[in-house]
Amino acid sequence: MTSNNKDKQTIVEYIQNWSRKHSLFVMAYGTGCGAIEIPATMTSRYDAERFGIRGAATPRQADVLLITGYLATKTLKRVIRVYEQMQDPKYVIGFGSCTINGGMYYDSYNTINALDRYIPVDVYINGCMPRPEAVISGFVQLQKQIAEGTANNAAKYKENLEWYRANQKKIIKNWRMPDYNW
Amino acid sequence: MSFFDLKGMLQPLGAVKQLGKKPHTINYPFETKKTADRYRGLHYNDLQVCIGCGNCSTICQNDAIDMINIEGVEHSRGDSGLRPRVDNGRCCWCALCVEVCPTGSLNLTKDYIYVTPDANAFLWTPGVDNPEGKNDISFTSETEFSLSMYNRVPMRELEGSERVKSFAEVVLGYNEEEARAEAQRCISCGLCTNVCPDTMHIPEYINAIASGNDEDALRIIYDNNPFPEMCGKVCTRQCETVCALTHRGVENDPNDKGAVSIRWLKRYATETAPTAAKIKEILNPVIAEPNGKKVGIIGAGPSGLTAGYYLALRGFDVTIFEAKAKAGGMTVYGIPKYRFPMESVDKQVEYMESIGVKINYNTTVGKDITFEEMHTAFDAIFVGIGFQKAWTLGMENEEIQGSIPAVDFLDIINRGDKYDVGKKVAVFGGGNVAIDGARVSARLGAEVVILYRRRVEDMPADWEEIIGAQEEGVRIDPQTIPTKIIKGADGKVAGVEFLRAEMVADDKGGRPRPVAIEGSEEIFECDTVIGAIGQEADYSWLPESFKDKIEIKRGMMIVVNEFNQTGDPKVFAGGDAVNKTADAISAIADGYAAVKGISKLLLGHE
Amino acid sequence: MEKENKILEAIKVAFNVEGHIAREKRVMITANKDIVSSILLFCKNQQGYIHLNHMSVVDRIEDGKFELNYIIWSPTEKVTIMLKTFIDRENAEMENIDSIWDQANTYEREMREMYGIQFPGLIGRQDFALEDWDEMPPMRRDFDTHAYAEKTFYQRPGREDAKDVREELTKQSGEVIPDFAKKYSRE
Amino acid sequence: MVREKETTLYLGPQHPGITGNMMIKLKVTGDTVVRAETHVGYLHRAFEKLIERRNWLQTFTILCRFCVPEPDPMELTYARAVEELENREVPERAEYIRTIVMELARLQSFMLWYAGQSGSAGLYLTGQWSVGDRNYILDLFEELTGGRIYHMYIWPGGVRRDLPKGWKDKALKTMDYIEKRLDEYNKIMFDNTIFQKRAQGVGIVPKDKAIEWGVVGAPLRGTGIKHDVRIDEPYCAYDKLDFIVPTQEGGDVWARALVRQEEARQSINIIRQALEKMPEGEFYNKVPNPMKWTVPAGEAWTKTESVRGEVGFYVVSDGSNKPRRVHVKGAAYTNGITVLEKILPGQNIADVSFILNSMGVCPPEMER
Repeated sequence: MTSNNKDKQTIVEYIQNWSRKHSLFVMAYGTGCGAIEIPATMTSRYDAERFGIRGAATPRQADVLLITGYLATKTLKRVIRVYEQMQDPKYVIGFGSCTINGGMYYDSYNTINALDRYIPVDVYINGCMPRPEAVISGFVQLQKQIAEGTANNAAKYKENLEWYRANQKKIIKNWRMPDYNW
Repeated sequence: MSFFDLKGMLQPLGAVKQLGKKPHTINYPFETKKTADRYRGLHYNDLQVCIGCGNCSTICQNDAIDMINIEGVEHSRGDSGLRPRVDNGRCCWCALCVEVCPTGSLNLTKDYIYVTPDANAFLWTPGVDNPEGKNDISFTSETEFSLSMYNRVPMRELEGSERVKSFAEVVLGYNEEEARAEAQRCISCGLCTNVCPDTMHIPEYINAIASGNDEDALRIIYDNNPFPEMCGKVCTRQCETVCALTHRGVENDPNDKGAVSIRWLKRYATETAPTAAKIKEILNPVIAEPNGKKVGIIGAGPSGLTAGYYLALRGFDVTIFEAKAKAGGMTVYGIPKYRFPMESVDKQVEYMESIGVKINYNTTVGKDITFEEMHTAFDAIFVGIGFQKAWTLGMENEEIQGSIPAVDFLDIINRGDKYDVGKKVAVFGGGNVAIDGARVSARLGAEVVILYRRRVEDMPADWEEIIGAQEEGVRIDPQTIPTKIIKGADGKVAGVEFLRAEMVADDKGGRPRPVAIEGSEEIFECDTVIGAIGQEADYSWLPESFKDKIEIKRGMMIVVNEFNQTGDPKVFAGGDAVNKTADAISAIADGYAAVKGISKLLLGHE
Repeated sequence: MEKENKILEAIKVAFNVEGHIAREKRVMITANKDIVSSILLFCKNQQGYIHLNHMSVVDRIEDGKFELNYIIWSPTEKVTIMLKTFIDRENAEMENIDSIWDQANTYEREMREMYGIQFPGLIGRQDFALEDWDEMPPMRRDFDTHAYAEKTFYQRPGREDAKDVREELTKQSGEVIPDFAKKYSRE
Repeated sequence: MVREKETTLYLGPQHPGITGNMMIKLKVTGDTVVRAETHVGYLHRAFEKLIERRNWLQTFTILCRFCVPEPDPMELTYARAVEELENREVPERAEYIRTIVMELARLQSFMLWYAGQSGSAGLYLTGQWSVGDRNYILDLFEELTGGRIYHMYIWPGGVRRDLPKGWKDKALKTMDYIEKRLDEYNKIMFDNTIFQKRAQGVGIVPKDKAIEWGVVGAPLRGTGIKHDVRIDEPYCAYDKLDFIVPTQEGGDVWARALVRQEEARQSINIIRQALEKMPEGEFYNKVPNPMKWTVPAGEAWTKTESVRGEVGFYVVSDGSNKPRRVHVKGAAYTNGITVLEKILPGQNIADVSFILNSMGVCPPEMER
């Protein structure tokens, strides 16, 4: 992820990335504890809208999916569904310990440990839970990656769909979901 | 309320007046709000202060902390050489690890921002990954409310004025409640086991006591120490000097430094078995089938008895030769009874005899039986003779009546014989033996002064012994160098002449040396002089023919390998004559090591 | 303690059960499972204990029992009654009380899912919080959640170099901890 | 009578109007709700199972995660349960600090509620204000405890740290500011005809059934029943402080909103009093070495009034170093499931999330 693609971009790509970077619509889905800091980040004190970050009510409108902490297996199914409904370009930010290696709930029978096995993650934010400043730094990092053209995990997901599906189906035993055609 | 509620329609428009106000938005990342002084951010660990006890790793409910080897940190005395690494993919920043850190090296900092696309980059070694974190420390624990318990449960003792009236045991021992409370303080890191010459299973038996299983504690203790009662009363306890709790407990008590009283807990465990029969009942030792091999042991001191006990358990035919009338060696003849009552030794010897250790009392090797005879009669020999002979003071009038070496003095008193110390006693030396001599003299009704070359804080004796002596009215006169014993008109001791000394810093960086001040002679009038400046071994029993095989360094120390084997493969040695520390626990360790060596020699396995 | 004594006596007289006053405002009663619903009805309809505070299960696996607790409260007396009963762990079954209090339905659905206790006549979805769960009811004490999590979920590598402090120390000193002592070593 | 066609609507788990990660299955005819069924489990982390593996102290760090908007009552209730089991004394200063923490938590939670309640009525400005101002309370928390959201501050035996220097003045100043701001929120929210019209007569909890249904907290007081654990079974320093437990008649969203509005003021009042009356002294009665800390066998049931209502902890010890069972009864467990299912039928779909907010439905506390 450290390689810089900026120089190789065509002018069209550059403009594309620049526009994407400044208009990040965040999926309004509070999957876990971390969601409590989202209102604080979005409202007057931290005002994330300065960065073009704002909420979107439905997956079809959204660009960024925030996984705000642990994912219960029941939620994982919905998250995958939400993620697949989202239109390209789409990005995922993992909040806090739980998305990285299970966090507090590493030994729980009902929460997954490593998010990147199930959906691709662009940025992880350290913390339990990350405070608004950290959340904003996460977005800033994401913007940087978008500008560099390195935040293309959505394409990776499509390429490796089989691998992701296998992992997902290991957890979700009863797979009754429509196939979305992006 | 009608729909045309004008007030209700217009009131919200009042918000417009906020328009002119300056927003309170924090323009992060261009402007940062200072985090609180207690903020719980990323970890920082002071690698020099950390001792690798792993308590942080144990308390972590998220299994986030690993103890790992890191470059540049080696294990040493009281330091496991491991350092914590935090998995930030697990951590919840609850800071329990900080609360339980016994040294206070682990802290949380104000720094909290860490953002990366790499999920595998969240392993955080505090102190290595943020060396500059020291300036950023925010959440720390302080001794008064740290979850490590730095205050020892005090030991109940007899009053000083009460003690001098008799030879009754000074220390009263923990009762059950006190022992449980004290055992609870232990954090079970095990750093103490590394400095114990005998590597006793300290955290295990303390945990057994903490959870109320005293008999299990006794079994664990007997696994490699058959003299727990002695160790429980008079051990030099290296373990307590490295206890993880000493690092900050010193603030509460400069003497014990808050170390877990490992010794007293051991003592408590041994009280579970008041008789030899009870010890046997609890331990229910498995004695191996006799293997037909015979082992002879010279000296029934701690090392000899230890070797005898474990050899007997392994099915050897063991015979111990003891010159004196009682087994126990220095612990019986050299330690005053107010510290270590005679019955304790008798009980343990009785237990050992009950499992088949044979002891021939009043049998001196070299006189009643020669070493050559032993060498042919036994498959292996263990030498545990100890240091019997006191060093001479090298002073004028040393041999006159009223001047006596401390070991001889203690021997006489412990045998139950009488020795008249008169009204005033001077003791030379600063070790435990000197203090013993002084405190025994005090019990005989004398006024006692200890003359010691260096300062009180330099005295090698236990701090407890020093304090105990002072409480009993013993005066310590430090920085005094005795020069001569003054002979009275009756040919007995009349006094001591000594010089005052000043402490001079050592050029080579060693501890300060005392240097006599010219012309500062003083005289202390006394009836008895007790010298306690050291002892040595007597090797007159060893035939010349063996001296080329069994190497004796500087006429004192027998040279042995890791199995305590001497140059003669059949001969093993242990105790004071082998190790430098010259304490009982090292002797026990020697005995135990020799058991392994003898098993290896005769049975082919340790 | 007057109120507490009053209700305790009333229940004792009516049902011949054991009970005591644990502290102020806490009355504890242990009853046979057959009369639990009668006691609850008695307390609710005749004594004014109309608020069902809580229902809980404790898995007493060593006795082969589930301990069920009903905690009820009276808004007038401000006294809490804790009613306890034991049922067999095997084929655990308990009377359904959601006709007395509707909200008991939620508790019972949860108990059914988490402990496998059956409540005949209980309506409502079979599942409560779990979805497609096919192991044993997870709150039973013999279900090992750590082992299950390790088996089911991906464990991120990179931490294999972790050392156990006690083990490392024994390596340094050559200490051999006997097996019977190991249970007292640090976890 | 012609039976209208029923349609099934799934509200959540991903829905802007839901108060957390949960789902309500609505059967509607036209735009009227006929039946509602609460589906939970999207946040089920099996706390009570995890606690079986954690010792008495480790448990305290995980407890606050039961309910994200207001974690402190969980810590307090657990601490009190353990103290009851152990007969552990708590220093008086700690009791006062706990009271302050509880009320600060209540206050910050009310400010989130302002945002939720007005936001679900389409008034977004209140949210911008109140959530922004809420940060000042979180700043106080940060200085006191070291954390913004999860404080992990109240533990068995007392509290973790004493008040930092200058905190008292800062807290008083913040209280003055918040009090002033509450008036301004009222102007744009409570005085607003739109809000009044949306709230009145909606989501009625009947007074005669409320206690029997297990309704607790503001929804109960909104029906005119004065029940509050802080008065019924006083804990911490509440019995030494003067405050009013507000009630309103009607049982609708409006009544609940008025109750909360007044409670927020009372919180400020309590914090001021507690700061004033707080004695000097110890703040922590130290527990033994946490790894070897055992609690005598027994059981305890402790209750605390959280912002959503009564939170109860049923804690059972078998005398070992780990709790045998810690069972949490959150306020939303009844308010958000059976009570909600009873009051939703007959309501307009548009009001569902409005009612959800006013009932204080908090999914993480329901499924734990």
